[in-house]
Amino acid sequence: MSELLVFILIYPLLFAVAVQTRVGKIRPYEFGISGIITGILALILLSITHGQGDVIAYPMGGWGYLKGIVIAVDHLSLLMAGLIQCIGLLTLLFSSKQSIEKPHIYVSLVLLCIMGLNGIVLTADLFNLFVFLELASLVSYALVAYTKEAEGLEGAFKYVLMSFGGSMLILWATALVYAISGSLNIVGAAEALRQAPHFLQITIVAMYVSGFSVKVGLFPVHAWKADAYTAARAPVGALLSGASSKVAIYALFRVLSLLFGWSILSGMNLGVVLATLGLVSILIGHMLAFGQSKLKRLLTYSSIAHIGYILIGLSVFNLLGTVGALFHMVNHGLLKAGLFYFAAVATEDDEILSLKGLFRRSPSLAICFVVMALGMAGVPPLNGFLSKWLIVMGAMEAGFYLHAAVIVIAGLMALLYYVPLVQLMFTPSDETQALVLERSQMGVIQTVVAISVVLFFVANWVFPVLQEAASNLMYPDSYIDTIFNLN
Amino acid sequence: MSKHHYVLVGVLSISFLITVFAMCQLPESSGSFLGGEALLVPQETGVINLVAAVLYDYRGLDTLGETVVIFAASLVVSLLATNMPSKMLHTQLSPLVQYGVDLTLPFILLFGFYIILFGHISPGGGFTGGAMLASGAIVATITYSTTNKHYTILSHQANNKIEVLGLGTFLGIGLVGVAVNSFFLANAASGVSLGTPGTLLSGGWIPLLSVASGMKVGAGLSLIFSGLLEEDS
Amino acid sequence: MDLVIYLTVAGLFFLGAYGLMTQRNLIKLIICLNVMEAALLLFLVRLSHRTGGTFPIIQSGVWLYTDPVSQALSLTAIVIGASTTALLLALSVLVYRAYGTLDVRELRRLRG
Amino acid sequence: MVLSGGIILYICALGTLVIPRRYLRQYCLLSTAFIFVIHWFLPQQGQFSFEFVGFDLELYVYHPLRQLVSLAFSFYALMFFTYVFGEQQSRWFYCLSMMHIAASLSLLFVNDSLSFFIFWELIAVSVVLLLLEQGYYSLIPTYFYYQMISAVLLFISVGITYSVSNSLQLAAVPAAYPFVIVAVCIKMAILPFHVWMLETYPKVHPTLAVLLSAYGTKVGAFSLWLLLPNLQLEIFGGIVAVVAILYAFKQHSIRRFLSFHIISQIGYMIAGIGSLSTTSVTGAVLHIANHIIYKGLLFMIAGILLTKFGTDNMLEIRGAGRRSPLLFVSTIVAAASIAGMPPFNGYFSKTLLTQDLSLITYSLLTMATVGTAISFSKFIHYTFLSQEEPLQTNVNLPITWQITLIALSFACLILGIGPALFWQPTVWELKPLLASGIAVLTGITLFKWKFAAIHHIAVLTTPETAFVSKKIALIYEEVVIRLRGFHTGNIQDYLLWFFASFALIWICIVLWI
Repeated sequence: MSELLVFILIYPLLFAVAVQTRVGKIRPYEFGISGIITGILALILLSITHGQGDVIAYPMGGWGYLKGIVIAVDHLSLLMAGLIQCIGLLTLLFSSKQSIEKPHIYVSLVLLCIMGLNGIVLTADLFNLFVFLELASLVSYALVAYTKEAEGLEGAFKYVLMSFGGSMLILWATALVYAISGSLNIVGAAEALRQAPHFLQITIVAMYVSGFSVKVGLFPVHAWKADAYTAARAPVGALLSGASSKVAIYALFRVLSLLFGWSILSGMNLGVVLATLGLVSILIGHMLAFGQSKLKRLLTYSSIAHIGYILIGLSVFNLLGTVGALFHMVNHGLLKAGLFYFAAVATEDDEILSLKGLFRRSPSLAICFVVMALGMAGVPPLNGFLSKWLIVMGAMEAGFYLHAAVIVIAGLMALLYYVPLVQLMFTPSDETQALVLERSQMGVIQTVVAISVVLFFVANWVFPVLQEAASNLMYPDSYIDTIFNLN
Repeated sequence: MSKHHYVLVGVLSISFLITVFAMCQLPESSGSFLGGEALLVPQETGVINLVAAVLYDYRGLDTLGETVVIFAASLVVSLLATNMPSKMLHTQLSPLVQYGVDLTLPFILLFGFYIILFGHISPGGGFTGGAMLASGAIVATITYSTTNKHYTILSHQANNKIEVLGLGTFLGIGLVGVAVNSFFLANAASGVSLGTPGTLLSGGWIPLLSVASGMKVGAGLSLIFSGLLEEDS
Repeated sequence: MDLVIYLTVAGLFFLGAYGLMTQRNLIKLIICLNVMEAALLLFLVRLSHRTGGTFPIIQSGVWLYTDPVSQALSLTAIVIGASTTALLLALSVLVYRAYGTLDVRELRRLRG
Repeated sequence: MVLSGGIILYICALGTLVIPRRYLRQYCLLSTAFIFVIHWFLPQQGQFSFEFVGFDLELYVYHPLRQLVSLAFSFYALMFFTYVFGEQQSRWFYCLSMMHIAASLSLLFVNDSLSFFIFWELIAVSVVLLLLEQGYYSLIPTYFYYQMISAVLLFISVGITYSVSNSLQLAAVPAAYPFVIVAVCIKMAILPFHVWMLETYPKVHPTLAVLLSAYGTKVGAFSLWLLLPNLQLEIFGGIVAVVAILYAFKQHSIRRFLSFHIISQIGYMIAGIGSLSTTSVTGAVLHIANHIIYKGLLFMIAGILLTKFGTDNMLEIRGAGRRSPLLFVSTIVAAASIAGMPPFNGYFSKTLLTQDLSLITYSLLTMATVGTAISFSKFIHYTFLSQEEPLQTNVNLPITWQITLIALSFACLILGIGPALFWQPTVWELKPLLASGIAVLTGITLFKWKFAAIHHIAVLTTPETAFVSKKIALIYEEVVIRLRGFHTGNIQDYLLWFFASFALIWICIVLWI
């Protein structure tokens, strides 16, 4: 069944090319949506055949990890791939009812973005990761600039400048790894890299961390993110903040943990450094979100803060925190996507003040927002609470008391800007005309809300999956063995 | 020199020192996987140009990735095309230039094709050759402007089709490996005859892949160029 | 000899970075990005160097070749860089239309 | 495997969304009655525990005191739904109020901090949703922020407990004490954290106040017993009781006045639970149960007064006693209960509570009793007895209100006499009888004799505290504005941050090795 891996990797390309050729009377959205559904089916098939604890590796062209490129999947990659396809599907479903010019190109770009993200998640090769990262980034720039309005162009321009710098550092680090070990495979390079001079190791780690943190949007390189996501269309913002930034975090931790192993990394105190960056991101994100007048900008700053949660969860280096962080990736990905969709339908001009009286105009939409906001703030019984709980407990277990306290208090800071929004929505206004939504758009938002409620109650069934994924990240032995055994 | 400026210079010089020291600690020669086994390459892949072997065989997925990047870039540029006439294209170049281009253009294109086709036995390959083809197109467009349909080498739609065709060929060859129960982008492992290394008909799928990426790159770069000075899309 | 190359690599890279932070013209910024990328390409090409090795095309009687992998990598990196540059150029044309200027410090509608 | 009663009530609450509109009220009554029966016959063995995301949750653990409070909670729920029987409320109102009760009931039986925390927040969330549903948008922020601050502190203390003991035990470890105490104090609305209470109870619709006043604060007092079983808080409780009374003296709004009395009564509970002696803890928990009943009765009376007389100011309502004798009688009963007048239930639990207390706390609580008597004398004097306007139309109460008033008054009486006779006859000895009788009589006398002076002292000694939160909000806003100033929108600044981040991370790693 390992051919499915190739299919998952290239299906967006096939569909994007097909959409682009405009063969027959292809309707781009329907075609793209069916494409992603095929991908999800393939993913489900793969996860069914994927046994407990084993890793599927696929050598491209039949060459092993020494000469060729290997793509491999374990539970962690499967989880991330699932998240990517889901958010991609929601994005296309949602944008199919928006009036977007040149839908052929739009759908192709979204599909190509998904391809890049899939590639990052699946590959076990450093340079290949760089290529797919660039593919995903390039498409993201274009998606941000899609409106061709001044703000969009400005946001995209800033995004490119920052992100290109990050890519350069990643490329540099990759070249250094290659220079040391003579291998580009993450697993194959690890041995030589662990014997490399300390100075060099630190430099590579610092390059990877700061390079990927641009893509993630972490403090102190968070500033472009607000500009770019604010300027982008809401579904694009959902795709980027829901999937892209999560995948970048995934890539950072996958690369570092496989290249160096937790023992060397914690010897460098990387956990403390990363967790502190996460902590500052939380504070800055929540503070800047307070009092914004643009809804999408508010959401983006909140997204920066939530990236901080995830980072702290991952950098405490224990199972509880990692599980929590992975769970938070899923939760935040879904909820933030839902909130971006909400921003698209609830306001015309993205102004928060135009939310006034929304409850009268569309009660179900307002209630959806309340649920999502509570979920983001981490209030039970919603999924956001559970992942926050796990992260906090993990941080406490590892002795990161300050970080745990900040995560907890951050829930309060989140309420400081969500509660006024809710208040505004329920305040009566002059505008009383009912807000009629397309059924599919409303359906997408309601699905997100439903999932976020259900995820709390079925957390017990989700938990083993997350635990498996977390142990894949923390103890990658089977991943390493499988790739070694290819030759 | 403002305060801001000092900070900037300080940060950059610290980073400079860090990276230089780090690079100085690199081992003398890295044991690249092909370092000792270079002579095995012709048997394994059927080509004697090692770079081509790496690009189209060992690391074929990278090449696929980068062709997709160009595909994406041409899509993006055609999206961002401004729909406004560029003034530059209406300036008349002197007849000398036109005759000169007339004369050299066939040779540029011919050389491009040569580079693509002989990529596996001599320096060159799809990317280099594709870039040359694109440069031919660009020269023609600059000289005769896009308004002159006669000298525009290929129309937008044709370029688009060539690009998609190249990408499709690449993918199709990749999938042949899967179809014959081998691996994606497999060359020798898919049972294709490798031929005698060093001859024109050697290397299994590699020449075809090279042609595909040559089409892709040539058409893609022309599209990007014409997109950047698009008059009407 | 190595030191000189490394100094050049890092020097070029951070020179590009310096330009990125001091120049105002969008086109110059794009050039600076390309300078940074060129520095890394130089580094990649340096990695392929083997003392006594020849160019990586198999010839009879030659046993030592330079490393083809990093050359292939640089080829890929060039293409990616070129694509990004194309995108940036297209963007800067549009930015000029929208803002009427190529000064990067005028691009400040989004802030706060 | 025993299903906790709170969980069953949650399921019943979901039922309100599908039941036909006509049978909705009957359904609520039936389900709360059912819950009451369940809590009466709680199994003493058995537990309801399962593993949830890697933690062991225990949703049901039997303890007589837990059952005692749960009986009071469910009985009051029955009374509440009887009270609202005559009103037209939306479907969501029934659902959410049931969920509020269910969360409070569930919290009583949990034995691990994860589920405790979840229900702790759910109580607040259900109130917020109720406020949203009823349209009190301006009241939400204060209420929600205070509750969330409490939840955050509780969360931190749970985390500390977990990191020290590596278990989700309820009892906090000493390192977590400061957080737990403040968290619980906010939940109990102890001064100076009482702002949320004054923002909610006196301002919402009387029916909602009747519901809210019963559960939120009492849950806080009960969780003091769960979370801090080893901490001496006696004197603190005594002080709280006295200070809250001082605040209550100067109130004219009936529901503000009653809110301060809630705080004062909670002072008794703190003193009892904080004394750590078995008898006093039992007395305190019993006091929680009793307090729900008589304070609920008082809030119902306040609601009825507001509905029928159109004002909440006790100085403006005159002669209510003549116009509605039932109201008058039940007010007397409730006031006697809260003041600790034998033979009503307040007397019973207070006596039990004060048996093992130290002299200082005992005298503080006695002072509070005197104060309670004074202030309720004031309430009854102004509202029911004094009559200047001879506007003598009788006020007709709906039958459901009459039923609830009578039932609750009888409950006050029966709970005062019944269990005391069979279970703790010691409270009927002469000494406590005399002590509380004298205290109450002193209060009444003082009111008649020197009320103006007392009111004056109260006004002088009770500063307002609401400005603190405004100050904090201003500072926060200032910080945010400063921070936003850094984000100039200039990409070159951002790029500098980026290159600095590389150097910064590198240096941090090197320094921390």
